[in-house]
Amino acid sequence: MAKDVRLLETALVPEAALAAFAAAHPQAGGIVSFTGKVRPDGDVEALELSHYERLTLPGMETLADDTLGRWPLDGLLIQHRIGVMRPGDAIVLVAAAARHRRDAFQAADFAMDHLKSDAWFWKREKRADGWHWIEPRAQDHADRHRWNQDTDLAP
Amino acid sequence: MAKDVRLLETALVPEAALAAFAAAHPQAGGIVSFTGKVRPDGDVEALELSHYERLTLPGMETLADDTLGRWPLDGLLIQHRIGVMRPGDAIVLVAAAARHRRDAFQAADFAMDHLKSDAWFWKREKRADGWHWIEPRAQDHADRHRWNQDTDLAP
Amino acid sequence: MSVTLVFLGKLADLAGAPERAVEAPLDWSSLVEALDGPLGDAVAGEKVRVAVNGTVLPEKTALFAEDGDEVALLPPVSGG
Amino acid sequence: MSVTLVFLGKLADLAGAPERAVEAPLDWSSLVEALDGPLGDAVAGEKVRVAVNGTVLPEKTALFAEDGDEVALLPPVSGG
Repeated sequence: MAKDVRLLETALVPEAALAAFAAAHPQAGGIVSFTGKVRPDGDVEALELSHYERLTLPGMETLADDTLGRWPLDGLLIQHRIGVMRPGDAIVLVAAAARHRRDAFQAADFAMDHLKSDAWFWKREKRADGWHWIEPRAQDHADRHRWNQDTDLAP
Repeated sequence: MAKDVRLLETALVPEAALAAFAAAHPQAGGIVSFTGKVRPDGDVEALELSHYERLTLPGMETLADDTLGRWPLDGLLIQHRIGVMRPGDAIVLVAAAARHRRDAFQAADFAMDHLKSDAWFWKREKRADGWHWIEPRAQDHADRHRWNQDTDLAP
Repeated sequence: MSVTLVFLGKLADLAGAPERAVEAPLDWSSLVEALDGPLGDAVAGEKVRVAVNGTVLPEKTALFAEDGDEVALLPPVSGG
Repeated sequence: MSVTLVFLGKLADLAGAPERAVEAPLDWSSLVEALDGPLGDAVAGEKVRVAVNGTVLPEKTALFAEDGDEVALLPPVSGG
């Protein structure tokens, strides 16, 4: 099973997930991973990610298929939290296992750029004065546009 | 302590090292890691990496400093095995923690390219007919030359 | 005889609930009519997209939904 | 009164040992003289570099080592 894509409503534990992923792909020479966490700086007390059942996980599956189609990988892991998280909690984990290092780096980088700008998540932060919806970041769109444009999974 | 560089004579356990690294850098928004293993394919029974005390670890420290000088990182981890390894054993782990995803990806990629082509290690493989020294791979040099050239740490 | 509207992101705040039932059939003009005030303005805004039963419409003004359909109103995504 | 030669990688195989003591002082011509056969050819080859006490020489023919110095003979690295 080359693709392992999940939406998690409870804690994402990157080290445990990576250990299981590595064990599932003993033939891979290299594994690149990215873990994204809620930053503990600033005055953010909590972060909530909402999703839409009919689009979010299917869109992540399509992104995984697209990534697997672009680089020769032994395996690809995408885990994404939804719900309420606290500073320090992991939000997202992407891992790519490949025979060749460069393929694993590029695949993980590509998947992250698209998850950040292209996946069906809506984010709000709780600060001292209440909840605030987060708008898309221009940098995330710029990151995605480094890749060519036949892979828009969401507007 | 932003830099953690080690030569290991016994087993490198990537998940444990990554968990410790993440715990040491709670403020980082993102962590990129690369784990390289002895591939279990082909007829390789064992791999031996030798090093030179007076150059290898100092060279890795210099590489870490150089990487930290190029990208704004919260932390950088480089662990490299020496000695005899079996198929499936981890050889190298690089992890970069940063506020911004792109910095962490580039730093880990850069450090790996230089470790593969530029660090003071000599490698031999044991196959059915005995031990064979491994020559440098042209691809590794090409990978390193993607970065600019003021960072040659070894010929 | 109803269509379920699903409000995502900040549209759920504006709507006061994550879902609302409206009368079927539903087209773009009857949707805009059903959603007044800031919610209607937001949905009509160019950045909001519309999906029917999990398929995003290339052009939301072509909306047509019947009894039992689910119409999702999707503001710009804000990333993971 | 000796210099320690350290052979790395396949040079250790050719030398039959990881280290060897040679008489001090040592310059490039006396090193080449001390290492005959395939080992000498390999060390003289353009890809082998030389370090004295942990400092790689820009030009190995400029070698000069005295009593107590460590001279490392470094074939091309093969990566991690």
